Amino acid sequence: MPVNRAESHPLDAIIRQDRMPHIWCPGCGIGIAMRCYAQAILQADIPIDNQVVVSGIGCSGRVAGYMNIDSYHTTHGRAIPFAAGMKLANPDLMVTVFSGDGDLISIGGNHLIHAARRNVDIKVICVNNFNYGMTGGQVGPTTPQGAHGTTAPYGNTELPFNLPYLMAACGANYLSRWTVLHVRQVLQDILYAFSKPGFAFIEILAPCPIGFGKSNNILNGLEEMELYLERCQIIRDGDVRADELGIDLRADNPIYIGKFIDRDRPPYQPVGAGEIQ
Amino acid sequence: MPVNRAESHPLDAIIRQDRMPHIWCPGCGIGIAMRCYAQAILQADIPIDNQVVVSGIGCSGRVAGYMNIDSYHTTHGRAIPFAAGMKLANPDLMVTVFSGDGDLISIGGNHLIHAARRNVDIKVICVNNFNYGMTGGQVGPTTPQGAHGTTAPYGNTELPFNLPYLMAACGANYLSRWTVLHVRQVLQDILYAFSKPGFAFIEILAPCPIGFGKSNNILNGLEEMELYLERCQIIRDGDVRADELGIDLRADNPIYIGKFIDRDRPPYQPVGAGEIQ
Amino acid sequence: MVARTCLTGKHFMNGDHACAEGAIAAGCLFFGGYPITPSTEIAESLARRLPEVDGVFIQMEDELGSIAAILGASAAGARAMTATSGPGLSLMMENIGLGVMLELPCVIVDIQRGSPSTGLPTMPGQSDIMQARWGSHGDYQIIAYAPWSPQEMFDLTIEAFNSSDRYRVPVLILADEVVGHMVERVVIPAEEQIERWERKKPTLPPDKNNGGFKPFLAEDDDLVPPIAHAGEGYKVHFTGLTHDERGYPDMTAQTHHDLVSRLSAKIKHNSEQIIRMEDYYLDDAQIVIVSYGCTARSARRAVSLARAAGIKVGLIRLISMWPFPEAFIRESCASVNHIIVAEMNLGQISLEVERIAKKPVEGIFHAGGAMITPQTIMNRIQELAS
Amino acid sequence: MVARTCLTGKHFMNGDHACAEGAIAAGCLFFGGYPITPSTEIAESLARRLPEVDGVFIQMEDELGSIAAILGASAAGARAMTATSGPGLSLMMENIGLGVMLELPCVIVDIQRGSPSTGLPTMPGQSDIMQARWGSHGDYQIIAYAPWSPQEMFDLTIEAFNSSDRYRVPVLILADEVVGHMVERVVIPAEEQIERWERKKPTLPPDKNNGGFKPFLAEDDDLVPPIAHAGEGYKVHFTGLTHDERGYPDMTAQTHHDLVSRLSAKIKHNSEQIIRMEDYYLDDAQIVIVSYGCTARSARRAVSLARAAGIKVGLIRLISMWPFPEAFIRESCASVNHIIVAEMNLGQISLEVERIAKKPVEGIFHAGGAMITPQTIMNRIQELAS
Amino acid sequence: MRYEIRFAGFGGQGVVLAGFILGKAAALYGGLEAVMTQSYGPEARGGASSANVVISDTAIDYPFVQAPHLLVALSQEAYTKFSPSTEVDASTLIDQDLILPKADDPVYSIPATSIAEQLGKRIVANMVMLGFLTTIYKRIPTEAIETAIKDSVKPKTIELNLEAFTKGYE
Amino acid sequence: MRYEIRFAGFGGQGVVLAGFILGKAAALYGGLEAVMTQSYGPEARGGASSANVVISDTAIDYPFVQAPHLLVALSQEAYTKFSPSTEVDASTLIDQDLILPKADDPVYSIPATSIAEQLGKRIVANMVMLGFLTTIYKRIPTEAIETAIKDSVKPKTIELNLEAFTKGYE
Amino acid sequence: MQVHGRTPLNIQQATTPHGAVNLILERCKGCEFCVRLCPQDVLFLSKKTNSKGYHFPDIAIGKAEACVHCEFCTLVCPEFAIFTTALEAAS
Amino acid sequence: MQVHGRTPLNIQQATTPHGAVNLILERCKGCEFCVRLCPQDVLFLSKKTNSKGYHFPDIAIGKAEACVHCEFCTLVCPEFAIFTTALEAAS
Ligand SMILES: Cc1ncc(C[n+]2csc(CCOP(=O)(O)OP(=O)(O)O)c2C)c(N)n1
Ligand SMILES: Cc1ncc(C[n+]2csc(CCOP(=O)(O)OP(=O)(O)O)c2C)c(N)n1
Ligand code: SF4
Ligand code: SF4
Ligand code: SF4
Ligand code: SF4
Ligand code: SF4
Ligand code: SF4
Ligand SMILES: [Mg+2]
Ligand SMILES: [Mg+2]
Repeated sequence: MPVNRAESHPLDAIIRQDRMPHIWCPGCGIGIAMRCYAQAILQADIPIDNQVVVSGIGCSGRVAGYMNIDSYHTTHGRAIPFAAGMKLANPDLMVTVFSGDGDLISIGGNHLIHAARRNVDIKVICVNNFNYGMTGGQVGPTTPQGAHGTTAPYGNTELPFNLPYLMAACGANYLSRWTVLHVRQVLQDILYAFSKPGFAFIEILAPCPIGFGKSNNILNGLEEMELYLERCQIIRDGDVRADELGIDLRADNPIYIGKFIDRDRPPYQPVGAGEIQ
Repeated sequence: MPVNRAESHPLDAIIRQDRMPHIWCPGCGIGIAMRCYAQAILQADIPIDNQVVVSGIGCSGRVAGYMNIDSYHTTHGRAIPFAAGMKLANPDLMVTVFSGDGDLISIGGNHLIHAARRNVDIKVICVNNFNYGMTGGQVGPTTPQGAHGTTAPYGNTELPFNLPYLMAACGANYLSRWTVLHVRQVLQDILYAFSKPGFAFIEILAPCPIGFGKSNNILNGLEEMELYLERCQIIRDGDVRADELGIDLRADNPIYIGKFIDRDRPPYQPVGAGEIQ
Repeated sequence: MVARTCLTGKHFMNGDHACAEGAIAAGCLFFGGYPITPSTEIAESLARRLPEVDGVFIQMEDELGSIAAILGASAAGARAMTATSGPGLSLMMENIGLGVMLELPCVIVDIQRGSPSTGLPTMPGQSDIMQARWGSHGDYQIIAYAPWSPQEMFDLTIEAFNSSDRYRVPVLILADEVVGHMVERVVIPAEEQIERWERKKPTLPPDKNNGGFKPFLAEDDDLVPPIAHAGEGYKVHFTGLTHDERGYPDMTAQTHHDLVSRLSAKIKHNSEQIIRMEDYYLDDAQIVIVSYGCTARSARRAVSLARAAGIKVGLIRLISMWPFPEAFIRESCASVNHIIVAEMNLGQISLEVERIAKKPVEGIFHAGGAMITPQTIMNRIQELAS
Repeated sequence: MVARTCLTGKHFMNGDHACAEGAIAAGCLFFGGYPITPSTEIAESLARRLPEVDGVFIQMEDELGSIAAILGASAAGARAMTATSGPGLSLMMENIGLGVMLELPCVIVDIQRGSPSTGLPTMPGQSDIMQARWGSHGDYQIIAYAPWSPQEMFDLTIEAFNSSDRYRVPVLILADEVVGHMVERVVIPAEEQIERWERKKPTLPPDKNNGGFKPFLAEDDDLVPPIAHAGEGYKVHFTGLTHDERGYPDMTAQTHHDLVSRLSAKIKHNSEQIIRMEDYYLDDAQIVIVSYGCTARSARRAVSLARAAGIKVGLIRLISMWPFPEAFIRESCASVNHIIVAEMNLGQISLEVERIAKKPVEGIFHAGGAMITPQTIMNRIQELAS
Repeated sequence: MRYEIRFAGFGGQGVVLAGFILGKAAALYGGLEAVMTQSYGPEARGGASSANVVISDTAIDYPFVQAPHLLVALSQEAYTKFSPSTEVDASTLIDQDLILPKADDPVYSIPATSIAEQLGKRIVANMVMLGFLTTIYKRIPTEAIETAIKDSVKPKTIELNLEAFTKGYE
Repeated sequence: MRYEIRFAGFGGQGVVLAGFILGKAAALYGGLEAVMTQSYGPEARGGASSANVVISDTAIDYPFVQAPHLLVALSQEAYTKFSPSTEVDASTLIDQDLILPKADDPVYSIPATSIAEQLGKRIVANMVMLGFLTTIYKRIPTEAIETAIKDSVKPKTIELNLEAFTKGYE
Repeated sequence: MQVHGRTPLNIQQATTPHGAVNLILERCKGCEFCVRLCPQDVLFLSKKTNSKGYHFPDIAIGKAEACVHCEFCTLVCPEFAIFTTALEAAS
Repeated sequence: MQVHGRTPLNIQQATTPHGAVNLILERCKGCEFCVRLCPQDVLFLSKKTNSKGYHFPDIAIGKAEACVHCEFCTLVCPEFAIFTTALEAAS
């Protein structure tokens, strides 16, 4: 029995449907993460005209091109300062940075740590697929030690960042990690981040079968989804020490997910006329 | 009774005495930090010809120009990757990065966190004078909140990094903080770092009377030294939680100093011919 | 505290401060920068002044962040600026290209010092001229000005914002350490006398644009498309990828050629409106000097001296550097005996003059660190005249 | 596992891989890079190959780190290389200037794609030519090559290392996506047939240099000073500040002028040795085409077609791009009727040709994304010939 | 004589390997000049992928295939997309298991996928097509192609690939 | 007429402020053209610091002081460093409390530091020197300089500075 | 799920009790997420392909009325291809 | 402190019991660190200045023999200006 044939999707108003199908590979998780974001925008109590998405370069960075809101696809690593400039110039905007692990943490690492430190009121959604998908599966600062990549044919000798720990050390105001399997939580989490002033960092693990998968014997997206299903363990703030939140896909270690930090630091404000003595 | 007049100093062989006096202002602490480093080089069991210093740009960055060893004064923020390249190209070298807080943590922040993550076998001596001295006392990512600077005439609204916490989160192998008052400890600490493979980060608080001091009613170097004398509290690993190691000069909070982290992660090694299967 | 938007009146101030006041007068509401000698005073002034006018001052973590932040602020509708010197300008190159590609207005002030590399941080240079034109990968055109006095630092900063908004292109101010640090009289006019060109905006409301508003469709003769900012409801898309008029990536050689060609043509075709220069004694000149920035001060002095000595020499002072005044240079140099280009570098604009004039050019060059003196120029004039 | 230093023999490989093999053959022992299309295959090859020859491969956090790391490796004595494309090259600009100032050899491969900005990542361009010359602040000269085939990717990578070491200057390889990705026959000679020019080293041991060894004192006619590496005992000092011959900062206009002038003169005075080019049918040519890289392939084809049609057209193919072959272009263009410059940009080398030839130049330009075809060039030849 | 060949299909069907082997055979073992180019990038990931080979007895300047003399199509989409751009008089080779040619198109067809499946690996359909190609384009000796196969595929799969290739021209 | 004046001393003695006030007085209140330049940078931090003012009744092109007509020296080192580069017939003004002039140098001297100390603030010796200057360089009315002082120093210190200035020319 | 977007155009109401499964055929890339993550095993991957050559989901035999409209398939589809709609209580 | 550098050239042996204080006069910038951080209060800041105009340390009245050669002054001098040398047990 066939499923019903449809020509449009309930979320088509919020995505640039004229650009579908998107470029992502079959089994790629980015589309799921974007879907959660798109739905959060629809559900949030914020005028859609004030919603802005800023991306860097990468497969994940292509999200800006598919969201039917004001959207900026900038340069590799520079989405965060671009977004910060927007937000400060027009505080009415709800500015979300949607980009990849390489973009945000490798080349963009400096902006990431400083934005977290300042507590700039932007929301960062980081799709972590453990590699540089766009350029063809190179290792990066999130690639687990021992994993393979096109620039690590003999295995990655570097230790990856423990991102939650790093962000916590920078003073991030809100911090969570999910996978694209945890669609409901991601949605709720983005909504929560929208409602909370300050810098939020949401890490979303996602399969990249063509990049990371291919080099590491993960046959397809589904297989990586199943790995998440087996290994993920939802924790709450304080359950696990920050320095134990790193991800090691080789070992039988759990992948901790959940809301890791939820503070109330005042968001960054430029000096205002009122404050001048 | 006059002190004896001398024409040369016991350390003159290890400094470029033909370039003395150096450019640092009266009461500046950088010279003291350099002195400790110079002496450590003399005392260490490493051939002086293998000692290399790499600096970025800033008053602290001028150290490279005053050390009578192979010395490289690079560009602002890029001392660490330059040093990493040297060390990897010639592992016999003992490569020390000697630079300022702005150079290493503001513009150079990305290299710092990635070098710490990789555990590249270089030693980083960071003179933290809470501001950009060279360019005239601007605030930076180490300037305590509320402090003034030439680019924060109404007071700094940003929270500074808690550097030890940040470095710990990156996985730094060895981590300590001292002030230029703690000359004997600094010396011992540098010697220890030389003896220990992997990435070491030694933060040294130092007065900058002309930059930080001038904007913040600290009359001269001595006054800042006295502040250290009063407020510093030496702790050992574990005494204080990493997230409490930040510095707030306004409040009556202690300034924690000491060795904060001493791990034994294997230092970064490129893939070698032996490892290829 | 009363917000003092525009410090109308006469002042004795240095070029850096005059530039900052120019920005305030132009309605700049966003500065993102990173300190670097000899531009730091611009940031320091604006750290004090912008909060007074409810503008945003932010010191970024580096120059990469600075240029990205001002592009973001511009995309959100603000007049935005950064200030730097050579090393910082080099770091901004990638995102200057982004600004060109996204057609986002912004002003980048470069107070040139002795270069290359760290060079002479506190001493003057004029050697970023070609970098301003060619420093980012790919083909593009920008606009650049070279003030020769604190007064012009003020005036040209305003003009830079105006050109940037009018042509949707990053605009550079290529000042030098001499002009940035020298203190001179600066007259700031009354606020209402300050001209302000606004960005071209969409003519229709968001929902009236069939198929979506096209922020890269240039329907006017000036080849400049209207811009909509974030938050205005147009659901724009901006990408550094090759894009169509809607802003969507369109990875074809044809779209690429059309887009990149328009971006260049937009500046070239409007160059008559953009170009600013000044000339002295050209009418009967047998020798013409081309110069700009602080060096033009020495050149003007040398011309006075030479005229006093009866030598028929004229001066073309470039006020805008890019686009290059090809037609004017071609004509003015057509019938002269000698062309001198005086600049504090090893020969940059002289290459352009040589190319356009199709004649050999006498260069008075110095790599930087000290102004070329009037005497040096006068000596060369005398050699050529005799 | 046997270390295979040099893959002597015939191969069918793409230009990126040939470049990597060229590096291995040249004795490159350090690669620090960051992936970017269309250069990534170079990094990927070397990630596999360098460990086989006990060399170091490191993927850095960004291009700023990559260029800094290779300069450091070079200062420690290694032949060092990075590979990138336009956006990455823009990010390297500041430290390319450092390399020039410290006179540290290194090779930077730029596989050009459609630009500016992110442009067309997977499609070809030739528009970083002027950026290579002018992209960093200040005045300087570099050396650059533009291979037109995978074989030349191999050959010129070796030559790039040699020139870089001989002249103590960063050397660029300005390849394009076509050449980088096309697969062709590449012949790798026997190891002992690969020429290697060594860096000039100090003649005296460390303690015999009165007042310290001077790594910036050029006593030879070639203006290139000897270099000592870290760990060799010379206690060198290298700084991006203006420095004297000992390497010490010396912040005076005179030292600056002398230093910067020598750095440029070092390349210009040796340009005859550096310049590589090829010409076809110049003898009786009435039309001369100047082209390079992949575009020169179409140009050569067009010339064949035109000659077959009896049109007297010749071709100058630039193999080295910088320093520019001024003398040769001047002479070869002196008596021709038409000069055509064919390049995949909006006119970059054509500016140089125009300046040198002092004649109008016919440009066959395309902003990038697809090779200019032989037909396009042939059409223009026919127009001009008729 | 310049001869242009295009292999086209889906990603994963091995069209690039087929093109590479053909080019290599020509350039290294066939005494000819050859260039191979292919489509790149994320936009090229889905949909039709192609490998293009130019073979000539003189130096090849322009490296791209403009109008192939020979189109080897391994998918319906590739056939539909590329067959219009072939040279007049071009030959088209198809895998008849996957493609339904236009009624008036005189294609050469072979059940490449079925043959490959009989050999145990669907993926070697590309080698079957390559073998089939040698029956139409005869400029490169089959030995040259066999040598190229041997030093281009994983050692363990040499035999299988050679078998598939042989089946293609038998 | 182009007139060049150099103020020189240590950092902290207020030579830049003196130069600034003089230039401002000339350019804003004296009907003249004026340019001030100063030495910059870390190398300039220790040792001699200087402020250089060019005053003219016509537009000033070249902004730097090459050979001052008037040297105002506030320290021995500054005096030693700069007095050789003055114009022939230049006048040199010194603080006699701090400087021992060369035997054959016909300087104008005033005990500026002592006077300033009498006023209660050593730091206003610069204003004393400025006042003293007006007795030799008469082109700028003292009122113009007074106006310039008023809008250049901190409001609280205006009186003290004016007093010092007056003491200088009295 | 509350969907605020505009209502899809051409949904032919199906007869499943709780939810009807809808698919934009040409968007599907056959990743099988919807199939394998459906808690009710409503779907299977068809042997047929869409015009891009991808296999797509279809209702498994005997599952015509099994969809509980939990929307997990909708949420995990990276292609914005599949979604379910609530059916008024039928059966 | 073990100093491995070469021995200073012209130290005139002083007569203090434990340590003799030596100063390279022209390097001193008068920061007073040595003066104020000396545990024995051996030093004071002279009214005199060196040629750069900086006040420099001198032995305080009555402290001619008070130096215990603890070397703190040596260690905290940012200018490589002051240092002490051990005296053979004198007095
Ligand atoms: C300056 C610069 N360097 C390198 C690149 C090439 N590049 C494009 S995307 C990318 C990595 C993207 O990785 P990530 O952010 O993890 O995104 P993913 O593709 O994995 O979603 C790189 C290195 C670039 N575009 N610009
Ligand atoms: C790319 C670049 N940007 C800015 C500068 C200007 N600059 C020189 S030093 C410096 C700050 C130095 O601060 P820090 O590292 O803390 O050293 P300190 O002077 O305080 O010892 C800056 C911003 C530069 N030289 N290069
Ligand atoms: S390469 Fe990886 S990240 Fe990119 S679209 Fe494909 S699966 Fe997704
Ligand atoms: S400015 Fe500050 S850091 Fe620099 S030398 Fe002076 S006191 Fe030291
Ligand atoms: S809505 Fe739930 S039950 Fe229905 S098909 Fe989707 S996943 Fe299965
Ligand atoms: S989840 Fe979407 S793309 Fe994947 S098989 Fe189901 S409908 Fe197709
Ligand atoms: S060595 Fe110790 S006791 Fe002697 S002067 Fe120095 S600090 Fe004082
Ligand atoms: S510590 Fe050194 S510089 Fe400071 S006063 Fe003492 S001797 Fe002079
Ligand atoms: Mg990624
Ligand atoms: Mg500092």
